[in-house]
Amino acid sequence: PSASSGDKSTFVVGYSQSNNAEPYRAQLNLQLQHYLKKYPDIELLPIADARQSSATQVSQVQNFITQKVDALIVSPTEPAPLTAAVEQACAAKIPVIVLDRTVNTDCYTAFIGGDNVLIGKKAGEEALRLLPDGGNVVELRGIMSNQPQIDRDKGFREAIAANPTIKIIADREAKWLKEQATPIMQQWLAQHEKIDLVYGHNDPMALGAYLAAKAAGKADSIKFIGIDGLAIPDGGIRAVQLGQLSATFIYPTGAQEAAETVNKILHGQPVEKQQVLGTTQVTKDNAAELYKQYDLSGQN
Amino acid sequence: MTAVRTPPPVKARGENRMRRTLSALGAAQAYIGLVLILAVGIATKGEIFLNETNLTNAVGAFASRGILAVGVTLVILTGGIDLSVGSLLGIASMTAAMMLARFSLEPWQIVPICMVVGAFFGFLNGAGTTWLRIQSFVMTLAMLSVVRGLDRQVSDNVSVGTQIAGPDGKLTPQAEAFQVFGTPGHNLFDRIYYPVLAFIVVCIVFHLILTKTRFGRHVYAVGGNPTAARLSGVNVTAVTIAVFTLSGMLAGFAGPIDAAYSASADPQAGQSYELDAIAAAVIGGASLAGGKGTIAGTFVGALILTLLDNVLGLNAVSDNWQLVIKGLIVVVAVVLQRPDLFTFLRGGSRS
Amino acid sequence: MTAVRTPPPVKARGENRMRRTLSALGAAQAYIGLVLILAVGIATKGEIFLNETNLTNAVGAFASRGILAVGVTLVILTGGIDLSVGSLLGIASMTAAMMLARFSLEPWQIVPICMVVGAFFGFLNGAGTTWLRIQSFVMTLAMLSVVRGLDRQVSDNVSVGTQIAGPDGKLTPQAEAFQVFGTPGHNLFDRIYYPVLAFIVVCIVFHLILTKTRFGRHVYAVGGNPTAARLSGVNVTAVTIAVFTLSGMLAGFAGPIDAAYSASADPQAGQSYELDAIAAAVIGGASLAGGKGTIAGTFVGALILTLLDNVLGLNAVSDNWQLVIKGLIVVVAVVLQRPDLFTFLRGGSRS
Amino acid sequence: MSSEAGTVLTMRAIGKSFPGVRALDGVSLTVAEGEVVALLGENGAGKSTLMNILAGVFKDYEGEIEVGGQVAHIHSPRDARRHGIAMIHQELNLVPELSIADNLFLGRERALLDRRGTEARTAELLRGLGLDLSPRTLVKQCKIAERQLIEVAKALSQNVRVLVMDEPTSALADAEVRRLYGVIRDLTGRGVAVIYISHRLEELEEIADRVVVLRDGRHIGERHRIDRDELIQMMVGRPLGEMFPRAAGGSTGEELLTVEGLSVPGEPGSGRTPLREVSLTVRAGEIVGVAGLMGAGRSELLESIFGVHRAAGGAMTLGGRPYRPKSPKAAIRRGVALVAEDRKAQSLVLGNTIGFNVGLPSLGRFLRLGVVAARRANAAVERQVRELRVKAPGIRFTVGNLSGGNQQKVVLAKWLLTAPSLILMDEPTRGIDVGAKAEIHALMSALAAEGKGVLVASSELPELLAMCDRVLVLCEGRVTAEFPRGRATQEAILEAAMARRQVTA
Ligand SMILES: Nc1ncnc2c1ncn2[C@@H]1O[C@H](COP(=O)(O)OP(=O)(O)OP(=O)(O)O)[C@@H](O)[C@H]1O
Ligand SMILES: Nc1ncnc2c1ncn2[C@@H]1O[C@H](COP(=O)(O)OP(=O)(O)OP(=O)(O)O)[C@@H](O)[C@H]1O
Ligand SMILES: [Mg+2]
Ligand SMILES: [Mg+2]
Repeated sequence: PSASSGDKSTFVVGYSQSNNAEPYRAQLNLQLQHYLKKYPDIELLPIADARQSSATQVSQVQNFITQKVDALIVSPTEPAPLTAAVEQACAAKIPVIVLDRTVNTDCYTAFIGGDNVLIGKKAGEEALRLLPDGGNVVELRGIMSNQPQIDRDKGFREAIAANPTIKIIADREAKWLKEQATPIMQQWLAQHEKIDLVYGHNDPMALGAYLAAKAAGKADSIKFIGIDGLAIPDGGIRAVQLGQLSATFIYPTGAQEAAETVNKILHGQPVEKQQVLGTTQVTKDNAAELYKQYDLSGQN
Repeated sequence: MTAVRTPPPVKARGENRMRRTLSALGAAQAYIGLVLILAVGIATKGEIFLNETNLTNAVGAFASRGILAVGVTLVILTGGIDLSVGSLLGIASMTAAMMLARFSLEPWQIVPICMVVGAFFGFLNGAGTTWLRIQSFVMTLAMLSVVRGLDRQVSDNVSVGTQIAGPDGKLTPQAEAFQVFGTPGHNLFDRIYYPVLAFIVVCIVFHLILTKTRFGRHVYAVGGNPTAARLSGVNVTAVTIAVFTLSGMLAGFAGPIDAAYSASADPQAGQSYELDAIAAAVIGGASLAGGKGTIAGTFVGALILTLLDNVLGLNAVSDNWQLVIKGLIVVVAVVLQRPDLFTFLRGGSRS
Repeated sequence: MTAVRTPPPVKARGENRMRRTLSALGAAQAYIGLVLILAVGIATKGEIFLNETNLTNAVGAFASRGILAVGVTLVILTGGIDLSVGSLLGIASMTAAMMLARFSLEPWQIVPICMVVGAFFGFLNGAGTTWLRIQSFVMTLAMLSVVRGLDRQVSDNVSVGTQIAGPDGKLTPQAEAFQVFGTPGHNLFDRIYYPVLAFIVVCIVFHLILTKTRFGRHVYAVGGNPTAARLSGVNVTAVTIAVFTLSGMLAGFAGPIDAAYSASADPQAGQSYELDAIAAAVIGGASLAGGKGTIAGTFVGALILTLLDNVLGLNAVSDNWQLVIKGLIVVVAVVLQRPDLFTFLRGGSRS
Repeated sequence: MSSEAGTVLTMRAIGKSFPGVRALDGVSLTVAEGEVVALLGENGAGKSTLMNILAGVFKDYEGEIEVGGQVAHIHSPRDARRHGIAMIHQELNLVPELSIADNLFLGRERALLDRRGTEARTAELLRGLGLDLSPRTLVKQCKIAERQLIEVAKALSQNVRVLVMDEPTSALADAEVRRLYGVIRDLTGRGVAVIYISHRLEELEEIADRVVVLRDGRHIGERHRIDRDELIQMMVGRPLGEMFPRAAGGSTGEELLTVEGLSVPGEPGSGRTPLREVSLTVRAGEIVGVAGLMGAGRSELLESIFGVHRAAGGAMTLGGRPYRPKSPKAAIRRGVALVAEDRKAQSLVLGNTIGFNVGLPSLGRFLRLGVVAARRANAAVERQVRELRVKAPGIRFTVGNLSGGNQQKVVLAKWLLTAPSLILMDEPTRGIDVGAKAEIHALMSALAAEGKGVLVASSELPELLAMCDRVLVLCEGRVTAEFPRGRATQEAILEAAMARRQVTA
């Protein structure tokens, strides 16, 4: 059954998420469910969680194809492994929205996602602002082979190249995890006399470093920059409000755009194939407002 | 035949023969868990579940882990454990992708190279557990770490794609050929998905090795009673090294399959696959104490794991509950396939 | 006392006494691996490495896993394995954070609750391995999955912070108090980091339990020969259930520590900690076959793992090479602490 | 049978040390074709060690071995086999999960298994030993005595020049022993040399051409004529008094244990004999023997009284009170002890120390505020171990490194330390040397004299006849006869033990 046929009264949508147990993705799930509720003729199947496994995700996508869903949303764990699966969906004439991370094929209906190089660049520009006289930067990386890690690193380095007195004196993989970041930061503090800024590829890592610095009594002399800006009590926006982070950058979930796009596709309306989302810098000034804007906890 | 479970009491000739037939297939009870899952699948999702493509997809996703499970079963049978297979699969898949991307090797060249790579590290595992007498848990855990580090180093932490396009924008002939290893949609006679075929062939080959050859008998003897094996002239060291090497070799073989399945080799590929592989073996009745287990059992264990995932997925059970239900069903499946189930249910005595 | 390694030949009274002292602390050789790492640390990073804060930080980061390792050691001593401790730590840390965030409980209320939660699941592990006679590997692997699912379900996959601010913008008294569990920078007498203290106390308590009490001897007996233990009047079932329950209880205790360390409970907290915990026990000389191991050994194993991380980190070894070197050093450390090292180096005979 | 025939084996100046133990020191041994040489010596004298060297168990040793006049380098079991040497080890060495046929040919299979051939050959060998078992039976389903015969069959299945038997009869009853002798005579007739280790001196008289005596790892002497007293003197280095010191017809007290119609179901697949309506009594101060063929259910009876198996019917009393033990723990609490049949599998934590093992069931006595008073416990263990003359460097020695007989003594020590009022003994002198055997017998008498009850199952009829006030005979799980002391004879007991035909008819 072709999904775009207008004679259907309800549409079934499947969503395969790469890993539910990351706060960012939990937030994305929540928002997607929220925004899709606005379309009573669209039914979202329970979200499939690949738990970081590409193999699991491929079979999830295949499951959805088997079930003949009317549209498919995929947030790939990795681009390459999901490529063939997305092509299979495409071959089965199921429209696919690729959310957040890309795949290596053109055979999808829309891509919606943030621009990690851009976000890295913005973070670097913030570092330039925070360290006008130069300084020592340490960088906490996500899982090395993850594309967002690569992009967030790339953008940041490009931006800080503008000021040669800003140096990255150490960088390590903390695997996106708060509790990995803390001991690494503790070691850096033991090794380096002067650390001026910590750049974490996500907020939890930046906050893990913050905890270490605070314990060492150096939190006030160091600036912390994170990425994600989740509107949850334990998230980056609150941390900016509390002055723990100097800034964070909202990594847009794209949930709202995805909901709108799905609706258009199902009703045969044209959609834009590449929807690259911008970012918003969270500062002390706009934190409260942004939190309110993105907080969905009360609306469920 | 090597019946590995306590067979029911032998009453009559006929019964004996039947028992033999069943135990040749593993142990009859091992299938109860599988039947249960099939029943749930059929009851809840009938056609969709039984659909050939669905079953192929489900088993295909697990094929590389299933092949690891066969190797791990060999090691477990000798009383050891192999935690490094996930990493070995990882480095083999990276090797395959690099051979393809850098040197445009043909599949028939890539597979042996990957198998040698895997066998080499597997051999080191065996050498460490025998000559250095390190517990296999530690030795293979260390190997897990070392090989993962090497994998990440050689790949520079960047995943390597296998869908290499030539100057004409189409896949190179080698990349095209490489897809037979398991890029979804590439099937033998347009029907048989290669990784599933590979998994089944590996199972049959190692089933025969374990049941029909001297080596197989020695594997059981080493796990069942190493002292007795040694005193009987079995070269325990050689057998131990051999099973680790074979396990590594199979991981090496699974590497290209994983790479083709993902159309790329990720530096993280295979991470935590060892737990799935061991779980398949143990759910299939292998005892971590050694000497007890069959390839048929491991095959069934692999099917239980993968079909369980499939059934839960098809029923759109929420992921958190999937984890819960999966754990519970594994317990139920294992209890159901206990050979003394009925004694047990009657509140029978302990062994 | 319960010396678990083959003691060296008894030569003279004096030597006997010394040996007894050493074996009371574990086995003398167990320390060689640790000494090696300390030596490398001092040689390469002298003052920075030996700095009290650095050592505290290093051990502190491992403390919760160290506590898991103690529980896992108990289970391993009986010949079982506990793969669920990481998940149990996870759910306990989530429990702690929620008790704090939702009900503003005091630390002294939170800890017992978390321990009961952990002990409850640990008890189920024990019940499954004894009454249902499921291999502990399978039972605890299933529990790992079930508990992780529950953890994610109750938390809705969102991490829960423990630094709860009151209306005045400052931490609530309960949140303030909660930090003693291990928020970095909160020390006893401004010097002793609580998690390190907790880890050491747990080690001492369980060292005493294993060496001084009847229960401790029963643990060794069950692992050494369950049949003989039962025929000697040991309630094997009760001992087995007890060690799993204690392991769960310790994981429950480690939960709040982990939550305080990160100032939040993450739904993924504790993932794969079981491997670190088991590795610490096994590097410390515990045999997965059961009956062999000490808490002192596990303590040393934990120190080896965490100080190794620290030394490599301080020397700014790249992440990839860290994995490689870590694996190699674990192998070297385990070989070095072999009690028959010197016989072995002379190419001695096998046992 | 003549020792003039050519020498097949010469062991010259063999020495072997273990950490802290000099097990062998300059021992030499020659064996001729067709000769049966008995190796005799106290527990821990070094007999097994010497033979293990011959069988290639140890890589390193001092001295030289010649087989068939040529120097043989034997450093692995394979080397030994190449030289035509096979050994039946003191401890059973079979793979429980494999079938009998697989076990017999383990290490000698063809690359591709020839199942049909090996099974046929196995069936033949089993028949030769009078074992009525299918070659496909898993070894774990076989009884201990059957396993011992399987070991014999395994050795016989090889084409051997020298066959070593290290206490092959320790678990066998008379009938099987006779059959084994037949097999040995058959072998020697074909020129095979046999080295035979046993602590049952009466066996040696029957089977051995020559006896070689070891003591403390040294060769003490050899004799062609078997003179019991002289041999004992050579073994222990001092003369020994009365072998079976139990006085006849001692006065006995009240009923200590009564068993009324005890029935215990057998467990499929475990090789356990079911018990049917067994009744017996043991009075305070009485030693009651249990005789029977292998598989008669003697072990099951003792184990059931000890609470190992759950009874399906019947009633017991102990010391006048009802006794329904649901576990060994409960039995121990009521003052019952069981010296189990299989020390390795059922009694000892081999990897742990003597002190640990001996103390295990009595820890409750040494508790202070839940803590084991180690000093007091160790002192008690030390005393008990010394009393039984366990040959070991100290109580911190690993049990697994003791000689077989000394391990058995450790088991006895462990149960004596619990100060039981009723002691159940299953083959208590299995593998024990004559000297120690006399001591254990004296000990049994002493226990009885103290008013304790002793129920002992043994395959050595002379032992039962000499020691027991009463002998019960079991056959297929039923009591088929009961003889008071004096009226029991070997013939009468055997007849009752083979009552199976009448019973099943
Ligand atoms: N692996 C070992 N490590 C240490 N000592 C050992 C080892 N094996 C044997 N011994 C010691 O060697 C000595 C000789 O033991 P062996 O087993 O040869 O005695 P045996 O004559 O066979 O005695 P038994 O009649 O009790 O079987 C004993 O003191 C024993 O403790
Ligand atoms: N697989 C097994 N696991 C544990 N114990 C076993 C196993 N098989 C046999 N046994 C024990 O070994 C003993 C059987 O050995 P044995 O040959 O002595 O038979 P039996 O019935 O005890 O006869 P008897 O003692 O009268 O000769 C039983 O007591 C049984 O409990
Ligand atoms: Mg001996
Ligand atoms: Mg018996």
